Amino acid sequence: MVRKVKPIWEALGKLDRRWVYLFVSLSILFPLLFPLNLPLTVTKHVKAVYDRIENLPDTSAVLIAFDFDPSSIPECLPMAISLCHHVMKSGKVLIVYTNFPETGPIAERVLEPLAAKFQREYGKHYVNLGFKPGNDVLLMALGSSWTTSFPKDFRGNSTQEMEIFSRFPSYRHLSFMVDVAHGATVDFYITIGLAQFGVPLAAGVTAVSIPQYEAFVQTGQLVGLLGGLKGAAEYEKLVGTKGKATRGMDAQSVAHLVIIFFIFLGNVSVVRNIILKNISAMRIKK
Amino acid sequence: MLRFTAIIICGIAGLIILVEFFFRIPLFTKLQNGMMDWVIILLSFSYLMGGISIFLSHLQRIQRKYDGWYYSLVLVVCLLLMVTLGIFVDYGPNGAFQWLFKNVQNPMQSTMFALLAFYVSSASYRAFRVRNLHATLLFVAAVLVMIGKVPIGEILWSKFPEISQWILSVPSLAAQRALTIGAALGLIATGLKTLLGIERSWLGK
Amino acid sequence: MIGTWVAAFFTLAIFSFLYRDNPIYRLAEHIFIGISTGYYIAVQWHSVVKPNVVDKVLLGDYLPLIPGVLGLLLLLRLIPKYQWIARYPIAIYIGVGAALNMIQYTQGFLIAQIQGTMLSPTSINNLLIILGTLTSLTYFFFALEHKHLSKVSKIGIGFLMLSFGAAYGTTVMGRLSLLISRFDFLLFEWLGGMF
Amino acid sequence: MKSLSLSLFIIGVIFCTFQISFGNSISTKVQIDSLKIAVNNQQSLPSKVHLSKPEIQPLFKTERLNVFIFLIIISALVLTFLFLAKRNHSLTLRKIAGLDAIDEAVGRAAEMGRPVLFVPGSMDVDRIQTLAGIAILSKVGYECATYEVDLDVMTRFPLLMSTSQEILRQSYLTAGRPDLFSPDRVQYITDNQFAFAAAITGHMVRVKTAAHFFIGEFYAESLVISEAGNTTGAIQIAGTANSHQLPFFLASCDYTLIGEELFAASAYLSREPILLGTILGQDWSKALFGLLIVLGTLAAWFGWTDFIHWFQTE
Repeated sequence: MVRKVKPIWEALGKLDRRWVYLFVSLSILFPLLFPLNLPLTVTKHVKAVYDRIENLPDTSAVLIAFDFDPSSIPECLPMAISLCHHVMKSGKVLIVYTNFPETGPIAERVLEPLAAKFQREYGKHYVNLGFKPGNDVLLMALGSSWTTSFPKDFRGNSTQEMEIFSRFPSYRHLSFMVDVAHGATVDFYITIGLAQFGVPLAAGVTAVSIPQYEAFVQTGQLVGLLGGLKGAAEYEKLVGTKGKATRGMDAQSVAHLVIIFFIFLGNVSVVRNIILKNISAMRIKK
Repeated sequence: MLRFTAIIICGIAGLIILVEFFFRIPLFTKLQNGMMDWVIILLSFSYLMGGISIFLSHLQRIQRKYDGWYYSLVLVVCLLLMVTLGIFVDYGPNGAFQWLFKNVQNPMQSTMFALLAFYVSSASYRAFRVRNLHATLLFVAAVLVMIGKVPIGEILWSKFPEISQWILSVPSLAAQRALTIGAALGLIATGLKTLLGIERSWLGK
Repeated sequence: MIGTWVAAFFTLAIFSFLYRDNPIYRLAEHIFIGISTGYYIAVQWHSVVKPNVVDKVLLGDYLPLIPGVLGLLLLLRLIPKYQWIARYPIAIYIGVGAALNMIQYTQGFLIAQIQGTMLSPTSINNLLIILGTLTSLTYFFFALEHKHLSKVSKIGIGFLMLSFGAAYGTTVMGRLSLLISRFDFLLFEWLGGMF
Repeated sequence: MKSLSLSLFIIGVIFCTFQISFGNSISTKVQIDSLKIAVNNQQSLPSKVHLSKPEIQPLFKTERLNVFIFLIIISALVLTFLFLAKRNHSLTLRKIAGLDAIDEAVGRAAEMGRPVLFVPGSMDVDRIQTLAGIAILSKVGYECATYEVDLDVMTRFPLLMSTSQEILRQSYLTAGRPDLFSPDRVQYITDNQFAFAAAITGHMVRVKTAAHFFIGEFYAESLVISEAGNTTGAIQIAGTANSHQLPFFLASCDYTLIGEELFAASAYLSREPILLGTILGQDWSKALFGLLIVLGTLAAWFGWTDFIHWFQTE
């Protein structure tokens, strides 16, 4: 005879969803107001990207592609900021463009303060080409030259006379690139940028895409991989800035614990039923 | 007959790319570079067409007084405002166009996906049931990856980050690789059928 | 400051959907679609139509006129009577897209991924990767009804479940980061800005 | 005749515009000497060096030979099975486990005497996954007709609504119960993503539907629908090829068609030759790749590296 399941276990599995919303919100608000500053260790995928940029010769050009839209700003923007910070600080030439219509102005707001901080001259040390549609077709066109596809940069001045494009006339002349992306744009930087033009790359992706691009790190097609807010926080730590990603990590930790607690809570009644059934089944067998 | 011409053009355009990829013929390289610039312009016009079709469909709702047509009126007014501001008035960084983009479009686009965090959390609690072996594997991998990907996980037990990374770079990698191969095959087959005119859904009615 | 207040209003308007679907949410939703569609049209004009076509033609280079005219033909798709003309410009970029897909995914995805799985099965991890890839592939094999194949694909589904579990974990992580940044905005930029 | 001449004219116009824009290259002599394959100095171009004109380059880019062969094999497999599928209609796939789950779900709904809800994805008819969803809708319609269960369909686009109505009318007819079919049970709700999800959850709770089918192309709203559906206790069958949504369907649904299983199920049902041929062609390509992986593993074990090197992309 199966013992009647006490209502408390049943009730725990049937809480109203607004309780969950409340607990998750609290689990985020408290760490934001009272930071815990939990220590963060840097993983090898992120360190590989940092080392590759650090050891590039000073005369090399690096492309940081801002391939994300406002819905992925929280995860991708801190990555883009710390990557541009690192490229400018270590004296390499920085080229920026985006495959997303919304991200031209966002890139501009990132580059301005950094350029002032490291005294980088626009058109000579860094340039923001803004948005152009075409994705893989655009990259194919960039393989032959930057200036035909981007006659004007984001600010509207012509790219023909810029010193950057006389030193690095096409995508093939890049030494390295990082695609900070919220979706599938990484694919064509691998299949065209690397396979056809030979430019090695790494990717900074939203957490959602981590499992998918892990396979490309194993084959060596991606030099490294920054994953989600944690990847951004790790790179901020390597570069030595304390940006939004680091601030968000405490809240991320507590929120994860709360969600895991709820997953277990939801399954308590289920697991109890299974155990009870097994016990009663064994008793009947005896 | 005219449909047949469109299919021929589609085939020729694809053929140029394929021939240029495998053979060093300067003519085809020139043709390909020219075509790439053309396609960028055509794609831009196709996005314009998408925006205009949204404008026309909501305009129609206003004329036909569908229920909630006043919402469409608000939409049409906002759309025209942004287009006139962007193209004719001031596209610069501190103009009204960028102000509206920064303070209206950005926050809403981010918040819409932030909503999902609430739904993910309530789904984790109410729907994530360990019904069978498959759901158990799903449960174990989800919890281990989540605990390993945050600093607090490392404090609880130093092995958590390693386990989480192991799951991502061995079992999950193998399954993702099979999915990637499957997806790649699907795209190659669809590309082949499109160039040969077997796949015609893009032609429309 | 007004900007932050406007942004905060629209953020809360979208969050109000959590309670239930309400007129404020619908209004905010339609304002969002109107503003973003208008934004995309203006950006397409400034990023492609103006620099790559209009400016070049004004400078006397008439070559981009051809794709420009083909682009205008594309817009005829909106008029049902002349819809058929739009097929020709569409044919060009559909053909280019199809061919590019075939090359890219064969070289970068198929060959590279297969070669990446050719590992010597000496270490446990390599063995698991090879085994996992092969068994997961058999799960997606529909051609033959084969007795022991179904046992192999049972192992494959195990690997797939672990992979989707990992994807579930990373998705929760990603969505939470979005929520954290919205709360960060509301707390520090909006409310913080007031104190 | 008129259309023939018109189409030739159009091809002519486009071809000569190409010629005008790139005129100078066509008139120059195609480099005949590059046709003479240079046997020895097969020097592959380091990408860093600017494209200085090396001497004779072989016409065929030999470093891309493996891509060429892969493409030829895959195309050959897909085209032969397309041809076979068109010719004899006995060609078929193995039984898809998901389809038994559909019968069981509709049966359960019949026992409980509650209606069934079907959502053919949140995209329009021009998407492949939506077409697969509709093929499965016709089977569900057939089952509902035989079990005499009410079937509600909710769509996000008017075109998809009318297509679903036609499909259901047909499947009720083949089940011999055209009287049971009522077109107004197939509704077009709204084209807004989250409002569509909210309307579906409202319907599930209000009407207390016993079985839910979410089969087609879903995005972020999949989570909202499947979570709410799960809590009503209904049996849920899902199917999509978007891998980002699969974790949620797997967590909250009783059975999920994963990725290509969705297309295989719709091909199994609709017997449509093009879809069937493509899937079979892809299957045998996968079998070949599996074999290559096994051979490559053995090669790696015994150190025969130039087999692996042959697959090296540039």
